[in-house]
Amino acid sequence: MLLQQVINGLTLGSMYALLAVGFALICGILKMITFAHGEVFMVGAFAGLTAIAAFQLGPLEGLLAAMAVSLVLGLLTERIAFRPFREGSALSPALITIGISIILQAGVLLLAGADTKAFPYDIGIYTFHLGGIIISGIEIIVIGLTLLLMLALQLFIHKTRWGLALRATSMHFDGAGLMGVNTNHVVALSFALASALAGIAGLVVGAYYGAFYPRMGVIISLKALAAATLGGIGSVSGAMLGSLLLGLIESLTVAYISAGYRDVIAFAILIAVLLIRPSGLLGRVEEEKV
Amino acid sequence: MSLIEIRKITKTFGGLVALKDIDMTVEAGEIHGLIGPNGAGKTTLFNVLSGNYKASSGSFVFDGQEVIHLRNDERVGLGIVRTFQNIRLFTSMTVLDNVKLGFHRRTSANWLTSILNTEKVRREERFVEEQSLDLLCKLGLQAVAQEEAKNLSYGDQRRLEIARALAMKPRLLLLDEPAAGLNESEVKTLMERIQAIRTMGITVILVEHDMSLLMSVSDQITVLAHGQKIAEGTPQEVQVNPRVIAEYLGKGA
Amino acid sequence: MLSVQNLRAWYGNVEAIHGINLEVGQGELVTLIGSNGAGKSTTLKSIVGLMKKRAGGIFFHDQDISAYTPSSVLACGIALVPEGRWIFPELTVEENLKMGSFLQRNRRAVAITLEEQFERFPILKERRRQKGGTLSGGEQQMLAISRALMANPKMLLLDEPSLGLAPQLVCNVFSLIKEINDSGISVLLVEQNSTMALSIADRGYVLSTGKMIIQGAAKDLLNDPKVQKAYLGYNDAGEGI
Amino acid sequence: MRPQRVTSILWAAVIVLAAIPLIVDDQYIFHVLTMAGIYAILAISLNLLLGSTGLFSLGHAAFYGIGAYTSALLTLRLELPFVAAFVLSGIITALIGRLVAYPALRLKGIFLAIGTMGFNEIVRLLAINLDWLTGGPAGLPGIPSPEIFGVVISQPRDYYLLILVLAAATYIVFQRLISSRTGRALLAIRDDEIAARSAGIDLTGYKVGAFTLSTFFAGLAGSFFAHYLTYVSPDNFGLNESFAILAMIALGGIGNFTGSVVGAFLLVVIPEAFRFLQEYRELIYGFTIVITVLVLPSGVVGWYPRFMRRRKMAGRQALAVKEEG
Amino acid sequence: GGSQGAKTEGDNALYVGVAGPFSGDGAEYGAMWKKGLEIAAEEINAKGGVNGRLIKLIYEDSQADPKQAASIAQKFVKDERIIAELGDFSTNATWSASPIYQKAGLVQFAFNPSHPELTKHGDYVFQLCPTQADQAIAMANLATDKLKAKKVAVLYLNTDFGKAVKDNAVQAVQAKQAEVVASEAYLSTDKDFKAQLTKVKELNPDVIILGSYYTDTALIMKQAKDLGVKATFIASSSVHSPALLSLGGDAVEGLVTLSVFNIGNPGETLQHFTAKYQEKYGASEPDTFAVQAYDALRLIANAAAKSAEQGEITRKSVRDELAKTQNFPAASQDSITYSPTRQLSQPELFPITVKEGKFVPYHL
Ligand SMILES: Nc1ncnc2c1ncn2[C@@H]1O[C@H](COP(=O)(O)OP(=O)(O)OP(=O)(O)O)[C@@H](O)[C@H]1O
Ligand SMILES: Nc1ncnc2c1ncn2[C@@H]1O[C@H](COP(=O)(O)OP(=O)(O)OP(=O)(O)O)[C@@H](O)[C@H]1O
Ligand SMILES: [Mg+2]
Ligand SMILES: [Mg+2]
Repeated sequence: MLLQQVINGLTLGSMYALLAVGFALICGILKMITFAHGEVFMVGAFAGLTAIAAFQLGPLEGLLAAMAVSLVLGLLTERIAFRPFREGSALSPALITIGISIILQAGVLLLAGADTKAFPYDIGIYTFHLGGIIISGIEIIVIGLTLLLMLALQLFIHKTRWGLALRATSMHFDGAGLMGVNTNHVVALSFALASALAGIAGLVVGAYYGAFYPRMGVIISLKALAAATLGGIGSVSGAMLGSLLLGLIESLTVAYISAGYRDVIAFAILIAVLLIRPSGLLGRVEEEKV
Repeated sequence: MSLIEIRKITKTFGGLVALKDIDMTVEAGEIHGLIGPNGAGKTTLFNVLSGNYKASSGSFVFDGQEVIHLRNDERVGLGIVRTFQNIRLFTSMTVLDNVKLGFHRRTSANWLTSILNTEKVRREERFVEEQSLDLLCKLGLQAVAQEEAKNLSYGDQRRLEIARALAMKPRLLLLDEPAAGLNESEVKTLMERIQAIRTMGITVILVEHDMSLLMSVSDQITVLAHGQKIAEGTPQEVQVNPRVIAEYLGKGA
Repeated sequence: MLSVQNLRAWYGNVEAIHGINLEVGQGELVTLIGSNGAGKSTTLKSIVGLMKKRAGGIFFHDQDISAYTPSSVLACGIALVPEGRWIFPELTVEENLKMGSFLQRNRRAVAITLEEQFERFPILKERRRQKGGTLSGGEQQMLAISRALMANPKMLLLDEPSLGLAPQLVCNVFSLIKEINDSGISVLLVEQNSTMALSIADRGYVLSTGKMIIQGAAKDLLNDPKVQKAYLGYNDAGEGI
Repeated sequence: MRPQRVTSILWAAVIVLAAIPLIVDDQYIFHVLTMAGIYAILAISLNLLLGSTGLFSLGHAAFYGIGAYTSALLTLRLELPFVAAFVLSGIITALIGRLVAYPALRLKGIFLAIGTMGFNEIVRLLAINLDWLTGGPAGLPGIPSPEIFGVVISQPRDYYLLILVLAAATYIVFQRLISSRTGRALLAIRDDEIAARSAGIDLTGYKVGAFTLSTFFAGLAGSFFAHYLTYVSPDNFGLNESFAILAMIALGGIGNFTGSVVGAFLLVVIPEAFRFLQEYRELIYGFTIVITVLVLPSGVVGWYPRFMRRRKMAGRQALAVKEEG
Repeated sequence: GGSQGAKTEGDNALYVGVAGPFSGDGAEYGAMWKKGLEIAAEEINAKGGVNGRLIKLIYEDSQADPKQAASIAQKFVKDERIIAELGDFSTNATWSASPIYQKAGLVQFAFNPSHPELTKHGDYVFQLCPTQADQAIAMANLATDKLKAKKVAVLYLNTDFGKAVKDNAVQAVQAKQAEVVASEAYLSTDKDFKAQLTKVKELNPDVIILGSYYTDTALIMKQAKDLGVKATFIASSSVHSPALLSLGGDAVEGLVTLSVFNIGNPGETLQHFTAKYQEKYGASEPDTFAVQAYDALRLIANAAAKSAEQGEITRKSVRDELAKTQNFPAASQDSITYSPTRQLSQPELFPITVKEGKFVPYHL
């Protein structure tokens, strides 16, 4: 049972990870927070679903549609909520993104209706029995896809010119500009990456649970934000670590303590970690020079 | 017993040793110059003395009392006051409020009495207002009293910082490059001002790259380089010290 | 080559530079000195487009670059070694250097330039895998200069390269600057250590509270009592200003 | 604005508001105004943290909830009279706020925001799970109406007049505080912590104090809410509520208590006024937030003095030019 | 809005306020209400309304939020045209509004919640759903008596509804000497039940009782299928919805539930409603939420008609007549009679199961 719970936790954590790295990218570069990421995720999910259901596309084309729509939405969010406030307080973008998330939820509710929608493909067919543990096909897809995307992201960040620029920008915004990097493009790039991943996550999570509904992004994005913070906001590897940890904590809490206290314990651990390491597990601590 | 006894102060940042075993003694009423090349550790020493940084080790005895473990704000209560190399004003508050904040430790209104707005609080507030305006007049800032501090010119900001420091009724005043960015005539009035501050019975430690200013007002000078004390003495002694010339003043001296 | 005309710059509402003029010729080494807060860094930041609020003309090879972003200024061939170095602390030395040639898309060309830099600064080659933030001050300064050279600039702006360096390192840095200049790159050097700066420069400018007060050949400035009075100051301590 | 002018405007506003029952007798209007009054207290008290002290706290609804539950339990289980429960719930909430503040203040910026969000969720989930204490998900019904020295408050009009008094008192308390030595210290902390410390201000002491006072009033608002609806349940104190209070502050102007009152009023009244739009109401709510922050970054009230100041400055500059010429 | 509150000349319609979740977490259930209510209103009005007065509905979106439910209550109460209120969706939202309706003397017909004490706030509060006391005990008995379960697990939504299911079911199961091996809660926002199910599976129960809505149920059963859980699922009436079938696919095969309406032997009203529903909204079958909404409005109309017979239609007369309802032919129950506590006096529950993608009567 422990092993099965670990698998459950990893699956859950993988889904958090797809959103959490988005928070890491955005918060890492801009040191600001977005509350609309869950809705970018949700809109991506609906875009993918609509593409599949209305235009009879395959799941892969659906993923592309989800990615594309989320990406555009993410870039728009950056334009509206972040670019005008680059130098100001983090409060204004926080508020605008709260507003945007309300608008997107209400918009999708109006357009798609309130009822929960199923995923038209059945993907739960294969199940693997490994000595008492059962892993379903979709779990393998979820974990595999997440690993693949995370690997691609890591390669992009660590092996490409733009990845290097992205890291440099997150460390020293003006410094990167001085090196000839168009920092506006880097910010847009990180929003694009974050949002595309959110879109993929939207369709994958929707398909995994077989449920698409306007508020599907609310809780998962809150958890992903917690996971990104746990790992150290701004660190992509931290976000992944935090997500997997959070997934594990949740499923183990249910297994050995109580389902009712799952989120209480998850958040309590988050707060405890922050108190010991105020910048998260892999976050950087900077002392202010006077 | 001297007013200030600094013994074996060491401060490290990770691996970097910014200050190593600094000893320094300052007599009451003295103007004590502190010089050294960029990165010598002068500002770091100020940060340790004011309590902005925790010393890695060492002792700081102020008027017979060990203060090295006191917090920054507690030291202000004892009269240890500083200005900043990079001016730090309350930029979105008015000039007058900036000076009023200098009176923080000298007034006593608390949460409850502030809300009740008792007679005592009102009296105190009137006192602070009068004194602050008085200080602003003395420094020639009365005309801008209601401006936001961030709108002041550089020179005015420097003066405001000194006004705020004086409002704290210092016994020891740590001035970190107060002449930086001031023009010649401003430097001249600053010099007179520092001398006036001395006559108020305030002990001053002065960090300054403007040698004409420093040499003319200082009674004693300590020279730091690479986090260590390399010389001390009167201005005349220090100016001819070959090590100081090599490390700091340069061959032109 | 570089010509700055009536440059003004503001931080918020505070004017830091009140209209200055400055020229740097082809292959010249020019130094800009002045006391703390005089506006030297602000001048350099204005030239490369880092100042949000500025006015006046900046011409490079007769091209008006006064409205350019840092990125396009760099593309023109002007690189800045900023005050405070702006090392990317979590990037390795090699990655820091690669950031210097960000605008160069050709990987081969980057590799060649990188080798050149390693030849010039063997210590950086030794430390190529170390994180920039863990270098000592002197090493960081070398990294910053080297990173700027990675862009193959025609002109190098240096903001207090000797800051925080031990005296013997200061000498090294100055001879390095001379060497760079000798290799044909024009240099505009901002320094606190004016004696050293004037001794290697061709010409010099003295800036005071945002105004250009003196300019001339470096040798003349070095012996000009006015310069010493305005900036170095300590010689006439006895006279009392 | 000068303090005297603020006070006279305040009294004028209170008199006008207090006169409303003489003109209209509409329960629904009283109800909406009562809710606005509760939110005004919440927004003002959070504004002390967010606007005056610069602490990005996003868990205010948790304290509101703690106050509501405390008051409900004190009257239902211990059968304390309303006045005692009201004051005690403020004090107990403040004590909890104080306890939370010490660790929370180690966190900076968005980390504080996320930490307090986590706290908010924890409180809501505990309210759901601790059945024996909180009545679990069903909450606590049947809370008695307030009785103040023998007078029972049960009509919407009476509730309205009571909250009017409370909100006005809250406003006066915070307005007085902020123009005092204490308030100055808080503003200084917001501007520059290091400079504040170097001016002799005890950062931890003041921040914890701000948390204590802010949560005290959140607790009072919670208590009033509990006795007004006579029912508390966990749904009322989730993160959405914290976000709503935040939006009210932003709408009115960060750091501006008058703005908080206006913001609370607008964000309670606008959604009610747009009820006829049915499903489109949420859209309006979202757009209100986005557009206000974009167009009036310093809020509806903050905008006015700034605009005036700009005109004044322009005038002064014109004058200066004339003198030179 | 004064104009809305005033009686306008010429408009002598009867207004009924509806407060429910038309956005927010419960929006899909609110949408189902609307379908049932629209049909009821159309039908009544097609027959000339009540005593010549048309029925009109005023919808207000409460998001099932207690605070908003209270606002809406104040609004409805002062709107003198309104003769009765329908809603809210959750016990929380209902209770927060109950004192207001009670004090004003306006019927609060909370036809959806099933909390056993829902109507305790006063004689203007009415319920339509068989309470969880009734439902959960019936579920427990089904498990122990018919399915001969020895070990039972309970999985419930952590709201008053889910908790009532759990509390009553656990008691009833234990009363029958069977063992409750686990009772696990989840939140309304949860979508991942694997941890709970893994734990439950380990304990190997014969039956799993669910206190859930249909969306959660579909997800739970899909994940249970993935994990290879073999137990029979018994769920409360709220899952009786075609949406369960479309969301759950073949994972919900074999689910047993106790419906509030009789699909095996539908009465005349139910047949009629089903036909209308399919005509208006396409092929799918109505669900519990739509059926109960349909009944609720018809019950109000009936009470209004009865009061018209006696004299004037007032809020009080509607309450009194509604309380007197006897043997009213409804879609959910063949005949509805109110008990003194304004709850169904003898609710009937109909066991049904999912077979080959359809709800069919359940026979052992
Ligand atoms: N917070 C800090 N973290 C890391 N290093 C620091 C910190 N503060 C100071 N240092 C380092 O300590 C050394 C001494 O710095 P300090 O600011 O005391 O020099 P200084 O003598 O005041 O120089 P200047 O004349 O330029 O002001 C420098 O190498 C500096 O980089
Ligand atoms: N970011 C800033 N915000 C506001 N004012 C600034 C800022 N940076 C510099 N200043 C002010 O602008 C003026 C010029 O500063 P600048 O940094 O150009 O001087 P500098 O000559 O380079 O001095 P230093 O020798 O200390 O480097 C100073 O008065 C300084 O305080
Ligand atoms: Mg210094
Ligand atoms: Mg500089």
